[in-house]
Amino acid sequence: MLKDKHLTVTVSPHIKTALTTEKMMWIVSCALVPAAGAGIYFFGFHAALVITVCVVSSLLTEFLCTLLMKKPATIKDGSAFLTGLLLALCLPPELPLWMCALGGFFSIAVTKFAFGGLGYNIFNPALAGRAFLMGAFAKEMTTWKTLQVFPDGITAATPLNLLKEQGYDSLMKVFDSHSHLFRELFIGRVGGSIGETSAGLLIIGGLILLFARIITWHIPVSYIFTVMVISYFTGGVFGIPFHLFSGGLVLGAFFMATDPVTSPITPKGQIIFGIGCGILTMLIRIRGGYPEGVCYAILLMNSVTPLIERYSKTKIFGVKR
Amino acid sequence: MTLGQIIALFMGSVFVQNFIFSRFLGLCPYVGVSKDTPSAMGMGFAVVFVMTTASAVTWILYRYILIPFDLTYLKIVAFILVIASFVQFVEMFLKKTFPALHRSLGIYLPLITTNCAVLGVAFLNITQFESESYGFAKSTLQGFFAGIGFMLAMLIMSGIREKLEYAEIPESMKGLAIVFVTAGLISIAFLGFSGFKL
Amino acid sequence: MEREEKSNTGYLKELTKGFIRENPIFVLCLGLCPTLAVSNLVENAFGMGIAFFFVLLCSNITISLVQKLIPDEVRIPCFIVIIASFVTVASLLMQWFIPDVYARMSLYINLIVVNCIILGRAEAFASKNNVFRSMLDAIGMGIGFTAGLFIISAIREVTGFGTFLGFRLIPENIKPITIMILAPGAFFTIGFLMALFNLIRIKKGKVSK
Amino acid sequence: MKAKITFKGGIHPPENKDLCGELSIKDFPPPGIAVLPLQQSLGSPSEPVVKKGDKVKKGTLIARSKGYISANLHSSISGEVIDIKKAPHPLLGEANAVIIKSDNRDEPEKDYSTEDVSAAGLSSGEILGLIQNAGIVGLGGATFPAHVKLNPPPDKPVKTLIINGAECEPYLASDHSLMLNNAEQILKGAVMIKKILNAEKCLIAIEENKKDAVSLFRQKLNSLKDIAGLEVLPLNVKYPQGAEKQLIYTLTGKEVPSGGLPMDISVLVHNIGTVFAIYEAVFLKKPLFERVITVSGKGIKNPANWRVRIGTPFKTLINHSGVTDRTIKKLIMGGPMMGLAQYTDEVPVVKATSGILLLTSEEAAAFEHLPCIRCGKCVTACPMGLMPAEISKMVEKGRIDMAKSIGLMDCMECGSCNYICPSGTNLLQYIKLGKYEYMRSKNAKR
Repeated sequence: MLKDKHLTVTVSPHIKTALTTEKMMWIVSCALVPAAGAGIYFFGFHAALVITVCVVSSLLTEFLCTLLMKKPATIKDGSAFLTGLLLALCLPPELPLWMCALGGFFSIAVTKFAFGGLGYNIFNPALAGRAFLMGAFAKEMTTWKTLQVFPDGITAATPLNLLKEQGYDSLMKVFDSHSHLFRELFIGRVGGSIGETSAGLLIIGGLILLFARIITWHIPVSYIFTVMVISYFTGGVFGIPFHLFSGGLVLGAFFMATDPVTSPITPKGQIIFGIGCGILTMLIRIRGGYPEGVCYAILLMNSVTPLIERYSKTKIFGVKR
Repeated sequence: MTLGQIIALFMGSVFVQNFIFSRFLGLCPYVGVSKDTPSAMGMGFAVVFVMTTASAVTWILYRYILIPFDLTYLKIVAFILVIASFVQFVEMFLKKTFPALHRSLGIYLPLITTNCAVLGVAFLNITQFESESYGFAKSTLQGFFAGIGFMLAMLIMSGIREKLEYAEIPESMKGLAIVFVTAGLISIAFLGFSGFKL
Repeated sequence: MEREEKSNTGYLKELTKGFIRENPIFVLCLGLCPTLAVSNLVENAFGMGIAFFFVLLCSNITISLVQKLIPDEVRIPCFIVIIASFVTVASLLMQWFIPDVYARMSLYINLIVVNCIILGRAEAFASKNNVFRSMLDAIGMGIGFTAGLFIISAIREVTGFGTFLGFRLIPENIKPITIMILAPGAFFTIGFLMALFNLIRIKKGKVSK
Repeated sequence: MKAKITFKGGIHPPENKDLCGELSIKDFPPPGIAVLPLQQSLGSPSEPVVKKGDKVKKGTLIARSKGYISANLHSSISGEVIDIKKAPHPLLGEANAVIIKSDNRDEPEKDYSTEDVSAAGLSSGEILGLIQNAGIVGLGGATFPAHVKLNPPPDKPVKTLIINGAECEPYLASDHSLMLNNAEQILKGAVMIKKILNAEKCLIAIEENKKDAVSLFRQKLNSLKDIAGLEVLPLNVKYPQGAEKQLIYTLTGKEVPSGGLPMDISVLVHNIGTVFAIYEAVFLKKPLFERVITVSGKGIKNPANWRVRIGTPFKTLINHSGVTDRTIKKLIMGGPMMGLAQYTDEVPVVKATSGILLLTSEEAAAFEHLPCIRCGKCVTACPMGLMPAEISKMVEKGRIDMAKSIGLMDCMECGSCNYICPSGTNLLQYIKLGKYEYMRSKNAKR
């Protein structure tokens, strides 16, 4: 009776889980939607344009690269869309659009396809794109949309900028109390990149990823915990919620550092990776030339990921250490 | 010399002005020997050792021979000869006394003679610290830290290159092209250290 | 047989091989440190190119002249001393004539002494060939190196400053991509230029097949 | 002894064990033609003792073991040997087989239905002889001859005997049904094995999704006498809980050393099916010519557990069970995780067959192969603590030596990594290839 049927012969196993790479990419993108929405709500229409341009330029570059390299088209696997979205979320809301397009191009063409495409890149494409734009257009990349204004009319930058350049007192001049500051930070009504300010919505998105088993706890927990410890020792009780909710830490810890391609593959390596990210972030925030260090910290840890992997191999069953 | 100065020297030579990613010194051995981690490690140790000692030796030479005798215009010839013969001497010394160490580092030592990072740090030392107090200590430390920075760069690159062996790099990017693009990306990440202050 | 062929294929090849086929920067991948360090401005690149050309030419000629006199065991130290002397001369001359360019890149001028191209040509070519051939080789390599340096610096200056040799090419209101004159820009430029050379070679290889 | 809650790694594939419905065992009628491959176990194939034209009965010895690791083979039906020739084999593709045509009388060599009560008093040597004569092999799938396994070298005494009733493969329910129907016999067999080995204790391990089996065994243990040292232990439901090394680790907390055997840590594991076969061999003097298998999958109309004669062609079973009109994609011998895909339904049931699955294209979904995104799911899933993605990449690039250095040969091919991989990478295929290449180059060096 089976004569007329074609039996497929493959190596075992013959069943597979339903969670595919494609689905993972789209779920991550969806988890970012609330934060992106909040960004557009707070920063206005231009933020929506920035997101659109970044996504379109990423997709277009991906398409052209696959065409040039004569590879099968990979646009629908969602990775280019996600890269474009993540890139836009860590750009200032009023960045000129051609710069956004250039960033998207750099992310996909240089950091991803020069290394062979999805799965082979060493650096997180979105962050590399952001760091490239930061190096290229330092002034535009640090021009923030003002949401808070000093009593004397001077416009305020991001809270991290304020703390670093003008000190704790002027920060408190803008936000009259700690609770006010933390509330604004949590809902995201402060100056900053489009998608990084709304810590609350980002945490919800991160929890979605955790429960959908797209990411594991190792990197976010070790990263955030390290930042909390260091900020306690440098900034006291005020430091913990401030450093946790300001800047791109939540976005970075849940969505950027956990990029599977560029982080270590073993749980032990992931914890080392997270701790390294935390230390570098705080080092740059406190001592570095930039007010924010999440982007560079993750990129730096990306570069040592192969070394971490080399020294954090798993324990093989039945092999004595 | 305070601890703060030492830390500043360390951060400066290892991260902020890394010899590879910011000063472009020692690129030939960098791209040549960073194919796998063990040899990167060996080369790194050899460079740390030679840079430290060469910094000390050239500083003494410059400060106590070339300046008093007004021969500073001969510094290029003098330094390169001193470094070349010093490396030669180190190699002979290692061969005699620590043959095991020589076997692991020996092949890298001759390469170091023409490593411009070694000569570069010697020139940097004399321009930066010529009239400063603790010049000798600072020179030696700068040599040591610059060597550490070089080794760090070597290790990072070797790890990445080992991983790239399994990547499907486009035909035209293979070889040194991808190594330089990678170095560019690492140096973007290292930009994060710029403006570092204590 | 080999000798005959050599004289027939002639001196022209000796001269032109450094341009593309054995371009010291993109193909031989030698002497990269100064290439990247001074290529943020075309002006610097020219300064470097001239100094390099001068040292390479003089050392190649000198070494091919004295090759018979140098014992084989100590030839490398002798080459280094010869090169170092010419580097000293070059650096003194530059200090005299173009002090501002020299001030920007004195470190890298001094480091020509350990540039692998010069020592490499001395060892691989000048110590084995006559004066005229060595001279042609030096000129070819010098042009190849300077041209490579020129291309890299032109790309970096135009994109990173918006100028070429100080003249504004790109209007002020379009922001230049500053990162191109920083360290990463140097790595990217040479990386992608190498890829371009590879691409051309692959295409040529396919055609000849 | 404190039992570990579970082992490290593992996956939770959909079980699909309820397809078979009630867990009774139905007797499958003897086939018209039985194909009995001579290679039924690990080691060397047995040597035929019959020739074309010979008349045989059910249970007649038709091939004798050859070499130390080898097992006897008996006829599963009565009739006439019509040929000894190459025939399709579910594991080897093709192998020599004795082909017997039924005379439809199903006449047994001797009576296999009365229990020999005196068997309990036999000596270890006599029992081992009975087991060897009956041609019993490990029925969990490894097919290691049982008499060899039960005769460990004197310097490695077995202290703990584990009876494996985990049956962690999805779809399969043959062990489960055997446990429910023959609990008493299995316990008798277990006591017998414990006696041969002189083991201190005997643990019967059953996954928690078979609660009825757990309580039945507990109840039997309470009611029966003379069975000191036996214990029933429920296990967490996780694949591959039934894998030998993981099972031992879960129950005893000890790791079988890499490249070693359970007996290196004084443990021995036997499958439920094997224990039952040993019972039959010792108490009924019945050779191994039939076994319980699951015929299931969404391509089968009436999935069931059958007691089926060795040598019955798959197609006889499939035709008898009926095929649904959905798109059929794969025919598999064994479970969906470790079973072997068959290219034809002409292959016969062998001693290693624990199930026959006919999977539809929706069940055996193969999705687009994307590059590895290094998500690390395979690393967390691997019960052996390996890095499957790295190993398979190394094999892909021909670096067998490097793959070996990070544990290529420790892989037990459970397929967890492959199941969980979101990119659809055929990790196990490369790992198997790597193991094959490694063994080949090692043998070539010799």
